[in-house]
Amino acid sequence: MITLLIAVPLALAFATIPLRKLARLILPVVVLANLVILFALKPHVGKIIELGSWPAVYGITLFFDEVAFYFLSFVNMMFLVISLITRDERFSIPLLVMNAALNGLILTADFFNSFVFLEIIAITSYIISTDKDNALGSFKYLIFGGVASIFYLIGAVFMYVQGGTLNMAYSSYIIGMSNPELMKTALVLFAITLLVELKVLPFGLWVPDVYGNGSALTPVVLGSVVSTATVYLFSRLSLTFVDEHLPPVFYYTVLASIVLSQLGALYQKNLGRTLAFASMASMSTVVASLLTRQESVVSTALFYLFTDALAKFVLFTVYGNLGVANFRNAKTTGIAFTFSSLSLVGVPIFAGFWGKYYLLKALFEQENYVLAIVVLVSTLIELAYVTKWNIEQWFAKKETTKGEIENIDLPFVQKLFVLLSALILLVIGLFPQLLLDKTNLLAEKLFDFQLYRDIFFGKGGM
Amino acid sequence: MQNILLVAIIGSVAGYLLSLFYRRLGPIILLLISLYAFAMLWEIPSNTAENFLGYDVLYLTTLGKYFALLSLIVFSAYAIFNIVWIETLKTPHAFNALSILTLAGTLGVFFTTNLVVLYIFWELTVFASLFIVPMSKSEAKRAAVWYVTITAIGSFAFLFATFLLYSKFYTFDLVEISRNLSQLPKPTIWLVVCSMLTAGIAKSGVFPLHVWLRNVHGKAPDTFSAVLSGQLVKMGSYLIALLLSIFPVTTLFPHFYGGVNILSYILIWLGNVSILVGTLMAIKQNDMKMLIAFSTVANSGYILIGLALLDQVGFAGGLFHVFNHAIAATMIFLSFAAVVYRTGTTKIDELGGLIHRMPVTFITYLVGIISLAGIPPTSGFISKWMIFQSLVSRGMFVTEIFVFVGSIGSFLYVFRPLAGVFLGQLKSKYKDVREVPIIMQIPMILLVLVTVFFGVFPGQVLEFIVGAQKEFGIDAFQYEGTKLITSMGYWDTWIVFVMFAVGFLIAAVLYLITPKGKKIPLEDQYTSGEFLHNFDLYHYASRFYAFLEREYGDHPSLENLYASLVNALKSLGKGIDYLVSRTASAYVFWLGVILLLLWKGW
Amino acid sequence: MLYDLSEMFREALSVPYYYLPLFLVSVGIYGIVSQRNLFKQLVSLGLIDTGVNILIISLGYIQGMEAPIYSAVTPIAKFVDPLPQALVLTAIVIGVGVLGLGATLLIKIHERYGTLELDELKFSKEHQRWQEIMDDEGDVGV
Amino acid sequence: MRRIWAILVALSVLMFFFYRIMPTLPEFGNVEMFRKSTFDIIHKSTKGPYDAREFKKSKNLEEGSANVVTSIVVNYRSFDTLGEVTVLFISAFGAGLMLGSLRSNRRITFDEHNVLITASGVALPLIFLLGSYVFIHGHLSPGGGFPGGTILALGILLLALARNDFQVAGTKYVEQISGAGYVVVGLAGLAISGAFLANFLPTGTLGELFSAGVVPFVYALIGFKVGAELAGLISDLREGGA
Repeated sequence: MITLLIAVPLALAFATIPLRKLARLILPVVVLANLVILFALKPHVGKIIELGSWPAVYGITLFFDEVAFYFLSFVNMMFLVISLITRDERFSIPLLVMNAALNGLILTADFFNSFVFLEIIAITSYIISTDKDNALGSFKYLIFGGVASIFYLIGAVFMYVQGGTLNMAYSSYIIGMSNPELMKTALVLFAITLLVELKVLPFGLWVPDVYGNGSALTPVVLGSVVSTATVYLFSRLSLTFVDEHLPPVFYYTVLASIVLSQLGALYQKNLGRTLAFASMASMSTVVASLLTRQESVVSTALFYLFTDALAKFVLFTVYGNLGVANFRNAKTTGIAFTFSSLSLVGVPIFAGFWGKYYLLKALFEQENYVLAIVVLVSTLIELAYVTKWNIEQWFAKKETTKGEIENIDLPFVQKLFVLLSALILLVIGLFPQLLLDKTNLLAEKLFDFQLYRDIFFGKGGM
Repeated sequence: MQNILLVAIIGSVAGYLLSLFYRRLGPIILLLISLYAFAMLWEIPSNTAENFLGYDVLYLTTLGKYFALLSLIVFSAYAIFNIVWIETLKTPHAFNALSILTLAGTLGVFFTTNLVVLYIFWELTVFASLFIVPMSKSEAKRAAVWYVTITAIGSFAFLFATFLLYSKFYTFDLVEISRNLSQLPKPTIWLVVCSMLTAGIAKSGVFPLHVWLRNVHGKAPDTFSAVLSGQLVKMGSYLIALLLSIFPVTTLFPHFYGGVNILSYILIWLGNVSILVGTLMAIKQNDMKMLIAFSTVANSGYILIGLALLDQVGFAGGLFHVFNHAIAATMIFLSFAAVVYRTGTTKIDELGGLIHRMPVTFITYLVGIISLAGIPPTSGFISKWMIFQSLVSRGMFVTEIFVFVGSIGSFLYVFRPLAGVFLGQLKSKYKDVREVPIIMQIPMILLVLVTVFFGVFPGQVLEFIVGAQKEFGIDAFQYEGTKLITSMGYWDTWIVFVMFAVGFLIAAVLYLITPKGKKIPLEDQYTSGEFLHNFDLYHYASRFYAFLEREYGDHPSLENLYASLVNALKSLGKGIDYLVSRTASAYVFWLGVILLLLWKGW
Repeated sequence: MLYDLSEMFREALSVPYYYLPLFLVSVGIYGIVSQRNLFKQLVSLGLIDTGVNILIISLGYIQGMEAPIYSAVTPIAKFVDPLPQALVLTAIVIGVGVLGLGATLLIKIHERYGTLELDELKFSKEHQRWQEIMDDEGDVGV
Repeated sequence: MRRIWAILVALSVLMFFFYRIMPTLPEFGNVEMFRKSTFDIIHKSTKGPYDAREFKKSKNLEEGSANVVTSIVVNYRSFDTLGEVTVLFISAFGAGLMLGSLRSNRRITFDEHNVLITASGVALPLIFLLGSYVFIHGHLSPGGGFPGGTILALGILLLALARNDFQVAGTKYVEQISGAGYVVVGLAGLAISGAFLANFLPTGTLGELFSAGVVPFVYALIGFKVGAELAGLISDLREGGA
């Protein structure tokens, strides 16, 4: 039944090609239906679904467990919000396809299948990122994404050649038994591709041009939904199947990426590019935490990821629709923006604070002082520019010719969701345990390859 | 305590909503909350632990109670003043809400010994006050960014130390940590203590992190400068006092000179430099608010020296100086706010002769600077005297020189606004200026009374200070009634007050019976055949200390140093931006570099 | 270093038939990095795709085996590995999709800037970015 | 200078593969099939015990196409193919979207030539016939939906080259029906056999035209879809978008 999450959006995307207006209306309904199906199937977590009823080793299987469930619900909820606030009917069909592909990416338990979904996501991303006449930025993204994606393809085939099957659990198990070093090699290949979507410098060099072009849709979709799904895949690959650390080159690159992208953000004179650099920095922080391979750190990294995605959603929505506006006449929007940006930095009583708090706590418990100091320093830089932009937007004199402050604001629906997200950040900030319990569970499951394997070998069908 | 904090937090929302109907309700709510908190707090005995929202985190030390009560006095005065002043603001509701939130945050800081909770309230205070700073002037935007960044340097260092301690002891409770701190290796102790003190140093405006004070105090809304200087800066002093006294600093660090341990000695030197920098820079300022901002730097230096001495007299002196400076700075900034309310400028050379028009404001300022400069009948003298006593008894002569120079210097700089703003000839454009409304006069008069009263009867303040000293195992300061006793002698404030009162009476009588000088308007100038267009230039307020400023005109500036540091960072960012703006070819190039690195460093 | 290189080449020589596809891949990479024309970069991307596809096919080859189709010629299974071929079929289509989209993007770029040569693009692009910054005027400077 | 850097980058990629990946790969042409999951796929015995299969003799197998690549593409790994179709669909759609937003009218025209016009009339039915043959016989011989669809689109391209007034219409409806049809076939499998994209038709004799269950139908749908998409892409590139 969980296949409906992929099949229904795809079928409707195909079926509404000549009817774009209909696609615009169908999109939120489909995503809502996805959520309904998802929550209806919650009791069935911990199952595999063999597509075409072929045994897992030969065919393609979907894997539905708690981790996938929570990631799917987050992604689909974000998607619901995005579909409701996007009034541009041009991108409804790409969004439908992307929704199917994201669900597929999270559910699939097959190396080559995940490559296919990654490519679908990449192609829809290229299409969406041409919004606001940004063909050049999108082209750069396409070339770089295209070059990087060959590594994933080679990695998938490498797994097949070494393990004899493309099923993640079986081939990882076989290779892990015979020659664990090979898993690491495959993981390096996968990581090179995934780091492009994860926006780690230098793989994330395309981000500012694509995010910063002033489109509201591009950064929201790519930043909050695609990144989250990619983090899922990356953590699944690097934590569940492999027992070893990635080569230290990656770790140092990611550390440098955190600081350098914050400096890039500090330099920017354009809010969109600033936010783009900021999202590179926060995603690098998440990746750095994942690379530590410690359960407590990974749990907080996920906490950080979710709150960050929510905050970025608000920031990019406000920037994409209003540009640099004066919030004096758009107070609700302004408060949402300020709340989210403060949460981004990690100011107390907002969710972001607990993200950084638990992260630092976990890092210190593991005596990983380097990353902790990098996080603190990068937060300091972030604080400077976030404060700058907040003050700019509240106190700048953006006056029209008549000497009045510009009177622009978000439309009602967008304002509602932006405010809602900001309030969620506040609520999580007040009761962090709500989210932390979930991320702890996720981290525990992510590290449990034994369980993952047992589900396959025990053939829990659905 | 929990109730106080909750009332303040809810009050901030209420303040916002009510201000929407009638803007003056906000300050009234702030006043009510302050009074309620004061009354409640007075009843709570120190060393009480309490829950906050179900977490066992609140703990009231005598030190915290002392600082909290002091803050409430400052906030009450600020609130009363604001009732009228608020009408000059464009965004009164946000101002009110954030003011109340600032109060909530700052009280939270004083109510806890849990490091994380302390950090949370600390940041709450910073961010609530951050958005107040740019509310009246658009130039303050940049100042606000500096404010938050430099404060954050401190608070992140603090957070770092907090987690470092957590990773060692698995607790955030400061009392518990201080008990076990000596188990840690020496370098770690240094790292932890220095990082935590950085927060206090940054917030209290001590050299080398004092650079934010000038612009923030100078450009913040006029009354809020009073809170900034009178209260928020004291949060830093509180943290320093708490950390120095709760950690067994004297046993952790080896003794260095004059019975002072090495850490204290370093802090004392930071205090010395602060006094020097603050004094010299204050003399230069033409903006009266910036001038007092630098005097805040100097006074934070005094406080730091007093606290770092960590002994019977010096520590008490430092704590007492906190009180004096808080009250004095509030008085001075409120009187400035009154001046600005009527005249609209803070530039000293644009003003003059306001004594004839605004006598109450003048008296407030006068008493404020007397206390600040440490002239006997006010309480300001007592604290400086105590710090001197301690320094002399230890034979720390170099520091004494600095402290002494700072005192002399403070006469110089506080005199500049006195002469330039209030004395001299009244400028013609201000001839219609009136005294501020009575509601604004009330807090000023009250503060004058407070500072004189505690100058004569310092018993109540000393009780708190002694309580704090006992709490942390420092020898208690000795006093009997109005007689303050040190190892080198004693000082009876009552006798001194009577002496000064008699002197003042004699002076007043002399003033009344001697012939008065002739009042000459500013326009009554004589030149040899030239027309005068700008009479202001002939007022002595313009280029007041030109002769002194010339002596150290091209001094090195930390502000420029920090600015160039930021620019260097930004140029790194520019480099990244350059890489980003390249084509896909360049991206693939970097991919190749990573692969090369991978090939070698697997 | 020198020893490493010789060692490496010896290892590389032990798998001679993977040479060609990897050579194609590196030619593609070379093309993307060296070419100043965006269309040539896209063509280089196609070259990389081809190279990888050949590599995958060659990974499934077995000496002396036939194409994996039951027919009158090969009535019983004597086949090379069919899975890489199936994967390559998918990979080719994905490559076509990416290339088609890239070509479309190039048309858009050409319409907007009037050229696909990077050297000529540079001026117009910087001009445009400068314009954007001017539009924003959001700098208070830390 | 740029070229030198390019060579260095290309070399570093090459080195990475040579040094890190190649040594772990099996020798060329010497793959051990017994260690591969495809061994069972070739013998169509993934669900049952190993059994040798023979052309035109084995009946009612778990999977009936003689072309093993087809059986992987459209049956064992049909989900990949659905994704593959989606990739083609979304990139054609994206191309149409972007070309449709072009400001200038950039319809491409050629000099019409009588030879080409006449020849296209003769060649077109043959091309279409070939295309249909290729995707109908996808489960028996080399070929299938993708090449077949491409051949169909080539016929359209020929028409577009030959006649300036030729316009493609209705490709969207073909795409719509065939694309949704593929998913519906999959959902029918879910409804009938309990698994998405499962085969629910009899598989017949290995090598017969009417065998292999849903495979020919799916390949026909893919053929039409690919043909329509590529034709649409050609039309978009020529007309300047929809």
